[in-house]
Parts: sequence; structure tokens; C-alpha cells
Amino acid sequence: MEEVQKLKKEDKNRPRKSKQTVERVVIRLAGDSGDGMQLAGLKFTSASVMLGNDVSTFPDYPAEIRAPQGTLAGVSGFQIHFSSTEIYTPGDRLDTLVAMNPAALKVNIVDLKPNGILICDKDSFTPRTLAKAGYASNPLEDNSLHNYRLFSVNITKLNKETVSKIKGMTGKQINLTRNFFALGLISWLYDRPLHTTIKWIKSKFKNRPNIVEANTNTLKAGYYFGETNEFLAIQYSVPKATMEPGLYRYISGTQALALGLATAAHLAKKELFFGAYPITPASDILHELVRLRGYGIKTFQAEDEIAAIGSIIGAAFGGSIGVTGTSGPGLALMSEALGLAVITELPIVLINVQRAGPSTGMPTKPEQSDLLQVLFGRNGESPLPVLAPQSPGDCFDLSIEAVRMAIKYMTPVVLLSDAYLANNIDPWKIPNLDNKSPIEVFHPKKSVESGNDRFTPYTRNEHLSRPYVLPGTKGLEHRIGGLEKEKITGDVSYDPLNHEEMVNLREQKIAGIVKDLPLQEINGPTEGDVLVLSWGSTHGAAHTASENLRKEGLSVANTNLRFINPLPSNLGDILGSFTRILLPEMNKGQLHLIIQARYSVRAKSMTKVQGKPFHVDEIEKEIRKLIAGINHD
Amino acid sequence: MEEVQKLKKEDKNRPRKSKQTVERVVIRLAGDSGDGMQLAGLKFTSASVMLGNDVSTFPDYPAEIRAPQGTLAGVSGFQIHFSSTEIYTPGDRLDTLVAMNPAALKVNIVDLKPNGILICDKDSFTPRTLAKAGYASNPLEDNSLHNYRLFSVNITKLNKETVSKIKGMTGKQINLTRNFFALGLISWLYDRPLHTTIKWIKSKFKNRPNIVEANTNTLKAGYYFGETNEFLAIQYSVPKATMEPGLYRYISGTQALALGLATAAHLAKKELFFGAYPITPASDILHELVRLRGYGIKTFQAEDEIAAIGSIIGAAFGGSIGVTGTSGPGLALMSEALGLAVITELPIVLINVQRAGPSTGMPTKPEQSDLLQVLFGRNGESPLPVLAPQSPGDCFDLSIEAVRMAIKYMTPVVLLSDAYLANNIDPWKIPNLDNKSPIEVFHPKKSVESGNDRFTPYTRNEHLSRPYVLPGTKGLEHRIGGLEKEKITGDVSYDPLNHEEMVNLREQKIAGIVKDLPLQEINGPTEGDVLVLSWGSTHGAAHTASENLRKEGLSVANTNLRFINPLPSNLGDILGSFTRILLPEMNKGQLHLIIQARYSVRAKSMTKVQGKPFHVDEIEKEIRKLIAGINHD
Amino acid sequence: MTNEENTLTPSSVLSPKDFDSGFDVRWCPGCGDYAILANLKRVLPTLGIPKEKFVVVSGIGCSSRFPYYLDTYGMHTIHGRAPTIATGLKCSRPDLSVWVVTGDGDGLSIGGNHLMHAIRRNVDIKILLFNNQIYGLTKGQYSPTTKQSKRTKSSPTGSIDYPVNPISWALGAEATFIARTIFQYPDHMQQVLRRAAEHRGVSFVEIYQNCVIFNDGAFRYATDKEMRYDNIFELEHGNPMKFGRDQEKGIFLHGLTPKVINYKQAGFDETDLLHHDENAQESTLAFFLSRMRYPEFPEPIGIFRAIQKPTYNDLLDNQMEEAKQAVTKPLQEIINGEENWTVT
Amino acid sequence: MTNEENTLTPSSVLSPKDFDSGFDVRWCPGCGDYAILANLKRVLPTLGIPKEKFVVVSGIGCSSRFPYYLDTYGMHTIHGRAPTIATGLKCSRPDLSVWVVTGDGDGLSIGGNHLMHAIRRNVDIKILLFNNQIYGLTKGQYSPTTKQSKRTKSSPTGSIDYPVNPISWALGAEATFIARTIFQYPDHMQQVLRRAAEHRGVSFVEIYQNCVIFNDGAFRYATDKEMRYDNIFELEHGNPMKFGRDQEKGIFLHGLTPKVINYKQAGFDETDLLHHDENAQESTLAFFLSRMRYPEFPEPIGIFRAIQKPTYNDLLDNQMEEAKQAVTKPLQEIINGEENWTVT
Ligand SMILES: Cc1ncc(C[n+]2csc(CCOP(=O)(O)OP(=O)(O)O)c2C)c(N)n1
Ligand SMILES: Cc1ncc(C[n+]2csc(CCOP(=O)(O)OP(=O)(O)O)c2C)c(N)n1
Ligand code: SF4
Ligand code: SF4
Ligand SMILES: [Mg+2]
Ligand SMILES: [Mg+2]
Repeated sequence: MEEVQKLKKEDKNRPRKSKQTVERVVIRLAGDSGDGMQLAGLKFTSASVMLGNDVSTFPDYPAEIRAPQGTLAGVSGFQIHFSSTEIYTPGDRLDTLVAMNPAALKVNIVDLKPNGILICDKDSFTPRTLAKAGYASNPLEDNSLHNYRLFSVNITKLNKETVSKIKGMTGKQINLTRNFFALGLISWLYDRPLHTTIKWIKSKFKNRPNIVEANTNTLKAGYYFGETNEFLAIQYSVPKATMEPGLYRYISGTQALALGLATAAHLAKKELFFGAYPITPASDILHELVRLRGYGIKTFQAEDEIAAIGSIIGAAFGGSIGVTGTSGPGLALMSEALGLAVITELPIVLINVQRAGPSTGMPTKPEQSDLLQVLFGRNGESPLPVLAPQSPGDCFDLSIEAVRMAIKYMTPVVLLSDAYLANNIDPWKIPNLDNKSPIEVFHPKKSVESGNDRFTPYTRNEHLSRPYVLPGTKGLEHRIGGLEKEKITGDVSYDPLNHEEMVNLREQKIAGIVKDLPLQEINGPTEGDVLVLSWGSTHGAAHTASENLRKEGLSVANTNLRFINPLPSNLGDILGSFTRILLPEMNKGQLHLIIQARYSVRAKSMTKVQGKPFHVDEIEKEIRKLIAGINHD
Repeated sequence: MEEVQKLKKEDKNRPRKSKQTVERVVIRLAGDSGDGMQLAGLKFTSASVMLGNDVSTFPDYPAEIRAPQGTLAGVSGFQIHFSSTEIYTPGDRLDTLVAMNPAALKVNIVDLKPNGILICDKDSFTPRTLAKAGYASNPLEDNSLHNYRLFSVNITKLNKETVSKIKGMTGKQINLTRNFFALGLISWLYDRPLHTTIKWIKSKFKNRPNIVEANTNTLKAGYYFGETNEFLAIQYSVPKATMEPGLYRYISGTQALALGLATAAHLAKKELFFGAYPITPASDILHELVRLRGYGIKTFQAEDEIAAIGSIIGAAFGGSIGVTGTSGPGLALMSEALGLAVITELPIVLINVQRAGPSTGMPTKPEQSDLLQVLFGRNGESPLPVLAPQSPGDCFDLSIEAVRMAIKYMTPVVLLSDAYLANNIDPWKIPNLDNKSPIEVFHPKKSVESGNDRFTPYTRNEHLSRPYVLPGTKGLEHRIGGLEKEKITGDVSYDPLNHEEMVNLREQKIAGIVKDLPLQEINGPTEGDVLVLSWGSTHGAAHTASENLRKEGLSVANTNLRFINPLPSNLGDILGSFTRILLPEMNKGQLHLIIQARYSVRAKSMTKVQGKPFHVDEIEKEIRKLIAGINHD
Repeated sequence: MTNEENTLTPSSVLSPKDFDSGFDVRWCPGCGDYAILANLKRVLPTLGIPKEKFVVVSGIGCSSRFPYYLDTYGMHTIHGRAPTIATGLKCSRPDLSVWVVTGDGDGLSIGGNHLMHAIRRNVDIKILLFNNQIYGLTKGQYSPTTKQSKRTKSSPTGSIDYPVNPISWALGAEATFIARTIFQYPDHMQQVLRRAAEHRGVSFVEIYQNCVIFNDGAFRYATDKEMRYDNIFELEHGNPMKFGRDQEKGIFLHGLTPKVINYKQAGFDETDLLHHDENAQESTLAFFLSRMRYPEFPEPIGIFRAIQKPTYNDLLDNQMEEAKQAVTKPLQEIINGEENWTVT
Repeated sequence: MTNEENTLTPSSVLSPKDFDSGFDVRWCPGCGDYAILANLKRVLPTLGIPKEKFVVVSGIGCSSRFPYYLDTYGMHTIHGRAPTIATGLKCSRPDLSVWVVTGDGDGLSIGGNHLMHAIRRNVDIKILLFNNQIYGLTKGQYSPTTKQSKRTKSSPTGSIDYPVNPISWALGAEATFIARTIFQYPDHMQQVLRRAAEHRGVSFVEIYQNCVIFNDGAFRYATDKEMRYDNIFELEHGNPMKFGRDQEKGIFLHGLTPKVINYKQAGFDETDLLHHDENAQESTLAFFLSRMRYPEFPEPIGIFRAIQKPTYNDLLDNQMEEAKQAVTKPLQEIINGEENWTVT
């Protein structure tokens, strides 16, 4: 406290600081998983958003629940990209890194730009912690960080001084407020106001005044320290972005999915039955939905993934909206039952939050390598629609569309998210429910005309969908099941031509969904040198890269697939209008295989299988190469 | 008996019969599933084979265990194609149909050639049985069969007369011998000797002399009836085929797989652990193998397919040859564990006997629709080799190769058979075990030099395979598992670049198998108008069709893929040498998708999804169309 | 999700015939499944439940073809998974009467886990396990209930698997209603099925069934007119346990093991015999009874256990109701979130 | 498949340290798993089995990370499937000592069926179920053993699932060796683990384990110095069942239910108490004991049941041996088949 007090007193002779306006900034707060970096990151994000910046964030938790303190495995990070222009990714390289201990430094320093700002908690670089992180000498002192603008701050000490005198603060509690000191410091550095955070602290700890006081004081102390200390000479500010007018919040992919499903239930005027088995990174969907039970969402934690999908097939048969959420290994287990949903033509939605495989792989890391599993991972010919949201907000929209499609076409629908989308936090323009068209559901009742005619559960409507009759409907009793069925009556049939016709009907039904899809849109010129074709969460990096290079005058466009089966009807034309197609994917070329098989264009596959999303500059580099190639042709 | 006696007596004034030699014949014996048609068919086959014909057969059981007698669902058939030239399929249309009851007639008549021979058991066409089969009037009498050469024979009555006086024959037993009467009759028709059958009867029923007498007598009675009755004017004979010299037997795909696996165990000098869960049409592999336990095959009936594959992964870790057999729905359940075998790089073989899907589909019917599931039905990037035998005999060869490949490359291998191959019975030139090269297995022991160095279970050899160390080996203790592993030590690793490298290594390892594959061979000219590209069991029809048309002078060749992943290195060149590629598959174009994705040629997909193999003439027709198309170009 | 306009049919007018789906039944002639079908057809119309409220869910196996033959709603699903589908259905539609038909392979081999969890949760579904101690549909491999040493297609020299005892197993899974009946005991079966239907919570009924083709006579000791008296006894709530042609033999409790004594000869009284208490809160008595197996002991049939516990679906609906009561804001406000801002 | 040259190491030279894999242990500080690891490390070297003969197979979960921390052969497999892999391994390599480490989620939720069948078959594997009544690795959802009403991530208003009792359940699955121990009882645990290792056949050991992060204190009643005397008692073969700070309370058999009486006060003798018989052929006593749960009763720990039955792997090897004995022809002749012909 003394030091802070001293600084405050010296207010008049505060060091002269200059202010600088920048377009966009990427920072990362990193520390031990017990250090509260996620919280500090979220609060910084809130403040940025309130300032009117466009924001994109990415939290990066350790794989272990509680890795031993101070180890590399225990490092937790939160990255924030905030900007005065529209942005689509949490950013490639860091302008600023805050490292609360040696392990955090070691893990994260690779991503800091040369000459980037590096703020370290000097006090936590002790021989013990350095050894734990595998440092032979103290990097804060051995000049190994000379490529960066290093600021070694006594965060621990300053924080302690600030809060230790507050009544009732234990040593453990004191340490837990370090993150707010750091937050205060970078809030000054990037000219963020503190009031949103202070408001939050007050409401969060409303019954624990000493904690409120401690957090508030150290937050301010950090801020003042930034303002008054000698090292940080420049304060940066990032102006408001011009965003579409409206009400905004920030949202992660997982939250958006949950809210989208609740909205789908609302729009369909139906109960949604969510049956799932916990698996990283999909479990949070269950955690979100169980809190939305009041909005007609029934959640069921099943004994495994097979039971999860079984339960939603049962619920769908009963007339609820059946939804499950899982990740790769769980999806593999659901394969057989998904086939049952295909042949019984029951509407369910399966959300697959992709993570790095094969097998258990790297469970917390994103990958896009379940695409072919989703398309083909079932016995027999069993086509189903596949949708892939491109941003957290799009998770909301597509989860609604998935439900709509499932019911309209009486089919299981798969929504492919990934670990990156799930955790990525973006500002989101909040939709008005009144503007959403209702999801129409028709459950036939026995009509008087039908008289004693036997009900035929496999007659199809103009969309090739069969009637959605609910058990309990008098006079329409019928049986469905996994054996091939006669095309009208639904009776078991081994007739060869009937089987072929049913296989074709199921295929055509799914192919026919194309009529409902929006035409694929291009960002940039509609023809030219290079088209970047992305899908799902790769959108952000692909879009930014193409936009960046277009600004440089290169002939580059990009288009992102949100509907992968069926593919939009105009995709072939679009692909044909560019000299080169670049197809970046977080896998070994799975969409590439489909595109090569379906269209005669030859596309360049670009793959990254590192459990990390693409960087914008990686894609830019590939585009440049392709353009150079064209020029050499 | 009287009637038979009478006929015998009249021997001298026997009707004059002419003899006619034909190149090949297709017959089918059909009756109720209790009528013993399978047995009669097998015995006819034996006799044909002994005569030196090339033979191909196909049994067709009802889906139900015991469908109600006399119903369409209960019809059982056995088709035999026997020839004086080489043949590859059980034949398209029938020269002769034997129908033991109205239901058998109704189900099978569609396949009889116009003017084909139709032998019916007149006695079994009663009002009751006709009604059961859904006949309004008796087809034997209402002239509806005028397109065929109909012979209504009192089989039931003649049989009864022959055997009823034999001591101790119950009514039920008497009826059970009808099949031998019918067998005798067609044995005469096609000039087959009875002695192989009589020998078989004697040994089979050696403790029941009355049954031996009954079956033998009625067999002979049928034969004499053919010889002496007035209707059958022509006796056909099919001369010996010229086949490669050697010792032959006939064999079904299932038998060949079982023997192949036993041979693999023998060649590897290892115990083979077969863990499986019963499923049609794969259960018979278990039934065959359990009888080969004396030859080092340990069988384990698991509680489900997940346990089945789990057990063989465990056995493979322990050093046994781990093999399982299943069909589509079971394969779907094995997806997750198959991924574990991929990432742990343990050698197992999974035999998938494909049946019509999706879901339970038509469990007894063949289809080739699990190809994409096998290639892609796992989470993450998890490549593995896929082999597809082209004939029953090839099941023997490829099951050995699958084991060899699994061990050499430390990888799970999938063998794709189907319900048709499994039951199809062909003559097979018996291989001499002494000519088979041994399967080499190397299990490292701790060497003295390695001293205290830590053992690194993921170092790779020149084939990119990791060492196959057995638990129990002192000093090489190590752990494997489903998490991504560091490329040398095998420790759990979340390192981004290591993951990418491991994904690539696993991919390259499988791709590298190509160097061991035989070059793809072409039947017919090496370039020309049309190449028929088939895979697995479609070989027979494709081969025959291409050969037939070549005989007509058309520029047609065919090639059959037995190795689907990796694809043979020269396949691209082969495809490029023909104007048109025809790709017939019993699915909706699954290999077609792969070929289109991998090669720039455009192939014509030809699909049949009827739970039935292709007919030769169907493929011929498509080839002709393609050639006509070329000529119009 | 209820269709109230449909619930008004007076059930009194229903007859077994109304439950005839008109499908050709495809079991082997003589199969024990026919009797079970016939008995269930008798019971269903008497339950006071409209026909359209019944749903029969099955897995795969000969037994699992059952739904096709009943004119109710039905689903012939995939191997072993019927309990999961029934659970989802019942939880989403508590107004329906949901039945699961499964076999010893479907229910206890591949499907054991789901059955266990449905039972443990006390979901209000009626589970009928047709136990023929064999895999019928796949043509005769041994199942988890097949007697050891039995020669089957997959065990030509005798099975080495120890069988599981379905009743003990279901008790280990905490079933609230457990019963056993036999395909050739029509009255007994109907009575058991009716009680199963009336139980609120999970009902687990093991039905001995004869597979004439692959395991004929497996239950002859229990169905043969001469043998059954000595090998089977009926559990009756509150009554002493006795059996024999003249009901002369009784079950005594000897510490924690059963003892069979000809109690009349030995001069005991009925009151000395072990009395059945199907409502015993603890499952030890039921477990004790489940251990009595032929040939060492006569086998009990009837209701081993019937206790009341709130059903999973009721508890779930209570929580849903509470959650709905606790709602203070419309969905739009939830979507708006706690922290939001306006861009103008 | 044996490596005889490797079996000669004198096991006496082994120490817990030899079983240290050198990996960084990645459990949360304070996690109950550490204690189990430490105890197993003490027991393994004392079994007279060479280190290289041990294989530890696990599924997925915090507990399932176990194999990484032991320098034996090991396999960290997929969720719930460890028993299948262990079964295949043991059957193919009976010379190995195969251990399964699993959690309440891994073993009883997704993996319940495999566990049941491995137990039923009496495969000679040692199953350690770390029961922390929660899903640890996925960050705190309720598991099949979580107490009803518990608030967890997936049950914020309380879980409605009825928990399963692992010991009752394992008895329903016919386990030949069943025991329970507690992470904070090192001596007891070592004793139980040793007995489990020595049992020939399947060993099922439930280990109460504290998850400090998501279910802290779940077993406080059993570990707290003040509370444990009243809530826990140790089963000892042949001995009376008593507990309490002064061993003053005893268990009496009251029909088929337990009764707790301060027998000293009441003037009873030790011999009046229920005595434990772990070798009781029938499982009713063990079942009876498994029903005693806190808070109604003190909970028994130790060995509930230990009986001898031929193991699955032995039976399988016997059949293999018989089959080999019965072989009369070389494989070539089998391949040649019964009916063959020569083309010249
Ligand atoms: C995933 C899967 N595995 C295996 C099968 C094959 N299969 C069908 S029924 C059955 C066993 C049936 O036994 P049970 O449940 O006892 O029925 P039963 O026929 O005896 O009535 C098996 C193994 C299948 N249909 N699906
Ligand atoms: C197929 C599959 N489904 C789900 C998961 C996610 N998962 C991993 S561990 C686990 C539960 C672990 O609980 P438990 O076995 O009790 O272990 P603990 O962490 O408590 O020791 C789950 C649901 C997975 N890895 N694989
Ligand atoms: S095989 Fe057995 S169980 Fe199946 S229908 Fe026939 S008799 Fe019944
Ligand atoms: S989450 Fe619980 S069980 Fe897992 S390591 Fe941490 S304390 Fe142990
Ligand atoms: Mg059965
Ligand atoms: Mg747990």
C-alpha cells in the first residue's frame, strides 16, 4: 500500500505520458489456472465492449482440472482482440502479454509480437517457480527477452500492500486479488474505464464487503500504478467501432447454442428434450440448458452417448424436439442409433463440438476432423443434413435452423461446432424473437374421411417427408423400426426394388433441402484470382485474410460454407469463377475430398492440425503463394 | 411305389430321350425352408464339381428363423451355376427352376428364363398352400406359366410311395426325403452321377439305416423317374471345364475367411484371438473358428461389439493376432475403439461382412454400403488400410494379407466382405501351406546396449511402424493410450506441432503400404473405350460382362480393386487410359466418391441397392450404353 | 404434449382383438413367444388405458419383433437400446403407457447397461424380458443366461460363461418391481403383467420362454405337468412359501439361507414357514428368493418385490414445474443477457 | 505367449520406488487418488510377481490416468471399455497380472455392462473402482453413485437419479471377490489390495475416494476421526460385527434385516452378534451387508465375499487344450476339406 500511496501523492509530478490511438489490439492475460485470468479477461472484454469496440476473445484452459501450481500444464490464458473496425478472430499475435508467473511466460511468449509489451509479475519469478517452469535462469534478468518491451512489475507485492490491511483478508484471499491489480494496470494501458468492473464486483460479492473493497482497491491501484509509474510511457486507445445499430451482448458459441435451442422450442411451441452425456468440450451445453428448464427445456443426463441419442429418439417419437450434444468419441458411439433415426425418419438434432482426434486425442483443443464421420460414419446409405455455424452468434441462428429442418424434413440433423467456436466470445447483436418466423409442426389426427383405411406412416408430402404422428393419437396406431420398410405402409419389406426406392427417397429428401438454403454468398469480387473456401469456424481467419489482401489490391474473395450437406446450389458456379480455390481446414482435407468429388474444379487444400485455429497471416501467405503461382503460369 | 415300380418295369419301352451338351447352366432349387433345399443344392454342387465343372452357387435363406410353412417369407432357395468354362458368378437367370410349393414358385419364377424348365411338385399345390402363397387360381393349371416348359410332377406322392414302406419311417420323416427325390430328378436332367450323394447319405446317417435307405431309394426313384417319364425329353450335359490343374474343393467366403485366419496364425506362429458378437451375416465366422480352436484359434463371444473389439485390442497388446468379425451395425458400434487401435498403433483385423442398411435394414441381404463408414467412420484423422476380397477363395488370401499388414504396419486393418461373398460357394484351388511365406513378427527385448535409456515406444522403423513390445518383457515397461502422444517417447503430449506431425506420420504410414501392394492388373486391353472398375464381390459380374462384350469385339476391359486404402499406385494411369470408366457398386456410389476425389478422370457410377448382386447383363447393358455414347461424341 | 381429445375412449369396449395388428406373425411354429403375445393381448384391454396410449418399444431379437404384432404405437429399435428410447419417450410423454420388450441377449448382453440405468432411475416403464437362454434370431448362440456347459453354435464343446441371474441382477440395479412368470402359465402371467402395468415405477418381469428351435425344453422342469410341482412355487404376498403336489413342502429361513422341509411330515405349522413380503423396503428378502434356483431349490415365481418410490419421470416433471414457476423474465430477456449495450 | 526368460527376477528386490514411472502426476493437489496410488505402489512389490508382468488398464476419467503413474505396462483406453480390453488381454496372456482402474462414471455409467460381464465371467482381473460419487475429469456432473438431491453442474437444483450401490450391483453380477476400502485408510487398503491380488478370479474393489474439487467431503462420515467409529466397521472373516469407539455396538440379524444394538449395555455376548463369513457360497450375506449404508447404518468395509470358482481364462485354456489334444490332422488337411477333387 505504501508504494501505491506514494505514487498517488506524487500525482503532480506524474511522469508525462503520451496517448496513442490504434486501430486494433490483441492482448493475452496468462497465469496459473488458479490466478483468475479468465475472469480478468472477461472483465476487460466487458469494458472494451462498453467502449464500443468490436471484440473477439478466446479463453485457453489447461487440459487438467487443477494441474500442479506453477507448472506449464497449469497455465490458463485469455486472449482479447479489440478493435475499432470489424474483426472476426481473436487475433494471431499479441501486442501485449501479461504473464503472472514463469510458466505463463514460457507457454505464451511465442505468440508475442517482436517489440510487443510484456508485463510480468516480478515477484512470482522465484527460483522455485522458475525451476517448475523449466527456466535455468531468470528471463526477466538474463536479457533473453530483449526483443520485447519488458515491464517487470511487483504485482504480488503491490497487491498485497493494497489489500492486506483490509479486515478479514486471509493470505489466500489476498493472493486471489492479484488478477484485479493486473486488470487495473492494463485497463490503464488501453484506456478502459473501471466502472463496469467495479459494478460487477459489487454485485458479485454483495454479502462480502471486505472482498468488494479488496478487489476494487487493487483494481484501482493497478490502474494508478499504470498512470504513475515510469516505465509505461504510452497509453493506447482504441476508438469505437462502427457497428450495426442495435442491442449487443457478448456470447460464446456454447451460450448461443443453448439460447438458440431455447428459442427453437419457443418458436415451435414445443418442449425440447436435451439428452446428453458429459464430454469435453460439449458438456457446457448441458450446463447451460439445465438452467433454462423454465423455458421448456427438459434435460436428461444419460448413462452414455448411446443412451443419450436413444433418449432423444424416444422423445422425438413422443413429439418433443430431441437434441443431443457431444464430441468426437461420443459421436462415434452414436453412429448406430443415428442410422435408426435416419431410417425411422424422426426429427432430432445432434450437436457435435469437434475436438482434436483421433480417439481421445487432445480433448480440449479444436479440430474440424469429424466432418467425414458425420457425413459417412454409419452403416448403409444414411444421408443427413450437416450444418456448420461460422461464429458464436451463428450458433444461435443455425441451431434454430437445425430444429426447423429436422421437423420439416423428418430427419436427424447434425450441427458441427468445435472447441474453438464453443469457447470463443464475440459481441453479438441480440435478435428480437418477434422477428423470427415460427417453426411449423403438423401432427396429423385421424380425419373423418380416412374412415377405416389403414394409416400409412410412410406416405410422403411435397418435401418427401412422412407424417409426424404422435403416440396417443387415436386411430393412427403404427409401428416403426430399423428394418427396411415398405414405401407407403411402413411395413417391414425385403422387396429389392422397394429397398432401392427407399434408399433413393431418403437421399432425395435430404438433397431436396437445397431449395430452402440461402444462396452461397461471396465476400469480395464474384470472380477473380483466388477464392478462399472455408467452413465453420475457419470463417474468421479466412475472411480477415481475404479482406486484408483485397485491401492491398489483390484479387481475392472468400466464401464460407454453413451448409455442408446439401451444398448450396450455386456453389459449383462460384467455384468455377476463380482461377484458384484455397480450402483451409483444421483437418487433413475433409471438405476438400467432398469438393473434389462433387465438382470438377481442383482446389488447393490447406491444412492445420495443431489443435489451434488458423492465423490470419498463415492464410494470407497461402493466398499470396497461389497468386504468385498464377502469375507464373 | 407302385408308380415307380411300374416305370421301372417298363424299362424296355422307356421313352426315347435325346442328349444335348450345353456350355453352362443355371438352376435353382426352391422350397419351404423346412424342405431341405440347401442340402439338395449342396449335393448337386458336389456332383457337378466332381464332374469337373466350374461351379458357383448362391444360397438364399429366408430372413426369419422359421417363417410359417408355405408362406412367401419362408421360401428358401439354392442356386447353382455350373459350366464347362470359367465362371465368376452364380448366374443371372435360371435355365431350370424346381419349385416344391406355390410360395417357392411365386418368389422365384421372375428369375426363370423364357422357355426355361420349370419343375413343380404338383401335390403341394393345394387350395390351402395356394392361398398361403396368394394365388387365386392354380398356376399349374390356369395356363399362366405358358412361357415356360412346365413339368408338374407328383413329387410328394412318388416320394411317399418310395419310402413309406421302409420300416420305422414316420409321416414327418417321409416328407423330409422329398428333397432327395427332386435331387434325383434333376441329377438325371443334367446327367450328374448319384454316387457322391449316396456316399454322403451313408456316412451322414450311418446309425440310422432306415433313413439311409429312404434317402437313397427316393434319390434313385427321382433319377429313374427322370429317365423314364414322358415329359422330360432332353437330358443335358455340361462337359468338364478346363481348370488349372491342382487339388480343388468348394468353399464359401465364410469358410475361406476362417481357414485364412487359421493359416495366418500358422504362418505367424502365433495364437489368433477372435473376439466377436453374433450378427448376421458374420456370425458364421465365429461358428467356423470355434471349431478350429485346436489350430491355435482362441474364440471369445463378447457381450457386444464394443467388447468384441476391446477384447481383441487387449489380445493384440498381449501379442496375439486380434481379429473380429461383424456387420454394419456392429461396425458402427466399434467406431470409437477402432480409433483407439489407430492411435495406439496396435495390430488388429476387423472383418466387416456388409449387409443392406441403413440401420437394421435387410440383415440377410448383401450391399457394399459400408465402404465410407470403414474409411471415415471415426472421430479425428484416423486412416487405416481397407481390403476387399473379390471371391470366396480370395477371402482366404486377403485374410492372410490383412494379418500380415496389421503386424508389419502396427495398424488396424479392415477387410470388407459382404453377405453375398460370405454365402457364395465356389470351387477353390487349394493352396499348399508350404508355399506361403511366413508372417514375420518381431517383439523387441531389452538389449544390453540400451542400458538404462528409457524405452521409447513410438520410435519408428523404415515402415514407420513402432516396436511391438509385449507386456512381460523386462525393462521395456511402457504405457500407451488414446491421448495424443509425443512422437518418440509416447508420453501424453498437447504440443501443437507434435500433434500435426503425429497425424501426418499415421497418414504416411498407411499411405506407405502402397509399396507392398501388387500393381493393379487389367483384364483385357490396357487401353480402350470402356474400363469397368469394380471392387469386392462385384468382381464376378463385372469380369463376366467385360469378357462377354470383348468376345463380341467391343473395346472393354475390367479391373477389380482388392485394395481400397491405399489404392494401388498405378490406378491413376490405368483410369487415364480409357475413354470411359464404369463403376458398378452395390451402394449409391461410395467408391465413386473416392475415385472422383482422388483422380481427375470422371467415372460413370452405376448403382444397385436392392440387396442383390449385379447381374452380368445389367452391367453389359451399361457398357453398351457408354460405348454408344462414345460413338455419338 | 398430451392429446386430451383422445383419452376419452371408454376402455371397457376394448378386447384382445382390438390389439391385433393384422401382421403375419413370423415366429417359428411352437415358439413360446406366441403365448406371451396372447396373454399380453388379454391384459392390455383391461387396464383402463386407451389403446392409443400404449407404446411398445423393443430392441432386436425374435422377442423384439413383438411390437409388430400389437396394434398399438410401437418401435422396433436397435439391439439393446430399447430402454434408452423408452426412457426418453416416457420422460417426454408421461401420459403414455410405455412397455419395453427385450430378450436375454438384447436386454442382458448388449443392453445390460441401459436396462440397469432405466431400472436404477425408476423410470415408469414396463420391461418384459423374454428369457429363452439363447440367441434365437441369430440362430442359436449362448446368451448371458445360458446354463454353463451348454453346447450351442458358438460353444460346440459347452459354454464356459457363468450365467447371470436376471432377478438378482435387477435387484442389484435397485428395481422397485420385480417378477417372474412362465410362458405356459397363462393365468399367472396375466396376473403378473397386470400388476406390472399397475406398478408406478419401473417394472421388471422375467418371462421364461421356450425357444423350440435352439433351446427346446430349457424350462421343462418348470412346465412339465409332473415336474412343476416340485420345482416351482408361487410367491404370494403375506403368505407362507410352500410347494409340492400337496403343498407339503415349505421354505424355512436358516440364518440367511433357505431350507426346504416337508413341513407337514416334520410336524411344522404353516406359520413357521417363511412368509412372503413383496413390500419389504429392503431388497434382501427378494435377493434371498432370487438365489433359489433349480435343481437345488424350487424356483419362486410371481412378484419378488413391489415397493413405492417416486418415479424418475415424476421427479423430472416436478423439477420442470419448479423451474417454470421460478421464471421471472420472458425468454427475450434471457437472450438479452445480464450485460448488454446499445450501438446507435 | 509367455516370456519365460523374463519371469525370473526375484521379486524381493522390488520396492515402491521401482513402480514410479517418473511422470508428473496431474491430479489436483489434495485429490484422493494420490493415496490410492501410494498404497498400490506399496502392495505391488510384495506380491512376488515380476514388475514386467503387471498391466494396468484404465478407461477415461481422473482416476483412469492412473496407469501413467506406475512403471508397469499400461493402457489408458477409452471411456468405459477397460474391462473389455483387460478381458482380451488376460485371456490371451494368462501369465500377466491384469488390473483395471476405473471410476464411478467410467465403470458404472458408460461401462456398467462390460464391468458386469467381466465380473459374471469371473475373468481373473483385479478391478479397482475409485468411487468419488462425481465425474471429476469433466468437471463435476453427478454420477451413478452420486447421492440423490446433490447439486452438481448438471443438476443445479439437485440430482433426481437414484444412486446405484456398487457392492449390491457387483453381487447381482455374481462377483467372486468383493471388497470396499477407503482412500484414507492406508493399512486397510493395502490389506484389501493384497487380498484382491491374491484372489484367483475377478476381484471387485470399491475404493471411496475424495474429489476435493467437485465433491469434497463426500466421505467425511467415514474418514473424520470423530465420526468414523460410528459410521464404519471392518469385516473380518469368522469374527463378530461390531463397531463404535469402544467396539460397543454390534450387528444382529433380525430375520433378513440388520439391527444395531449396544450389545455390551444390553448384556449380550460377542457370540450373539452376526459373524462374518466371506466364504459363504451364496451371496445373500454379502448382499445383506451391502445394504447397510450411512446414515441409517454403519457401513461395512473390507472383504464382503471371497469364493472360489474356476476362472474364465482357465476354463478357456482348458477348452483350448482339449481342442489341441483332439487335433488329428495338420492344418493343410483341414484346408483340403472333406470333399475335394483333383484337376489334371
Ligand atoms: C448391433 C447389433 N449386434 C448384433 C446384432 C445381431 N443380433 C440380433 S438379435 C441378437 C440376439 C438376440 O437374442 P435375444 O435378445 O435373446 O432374443 P431372442 O431372439 O432369443 O428372442 C443378436 C446378437 C444386431 N442386430 N445388432
Ligand atoms: C465416449 C466418451 N464419452 C464421454 C467422455 C467424457 N468423460 C471423460 S471422463 C468422464 C467421467 C469420469 O468420471 P469417473 O469415471 O467417475 O472418473 P473421475 O474423473 O471421477 O475419476 C466423462 C464423462 C469421454 N472421454 N468419452
Ligand atoms: S428361433 Fe426360437 S425364439 Fe426365435 S422364433 Fe424360433 S422358436 Fe421362437
Ligand atoms: S477433479 Fe477431483 S478427482 Fe479429478 S484430480 Fe481433481 S480432485 Fe481428483
Ligand atoms: Mg433369447
Ligand atoms: Mg468419479
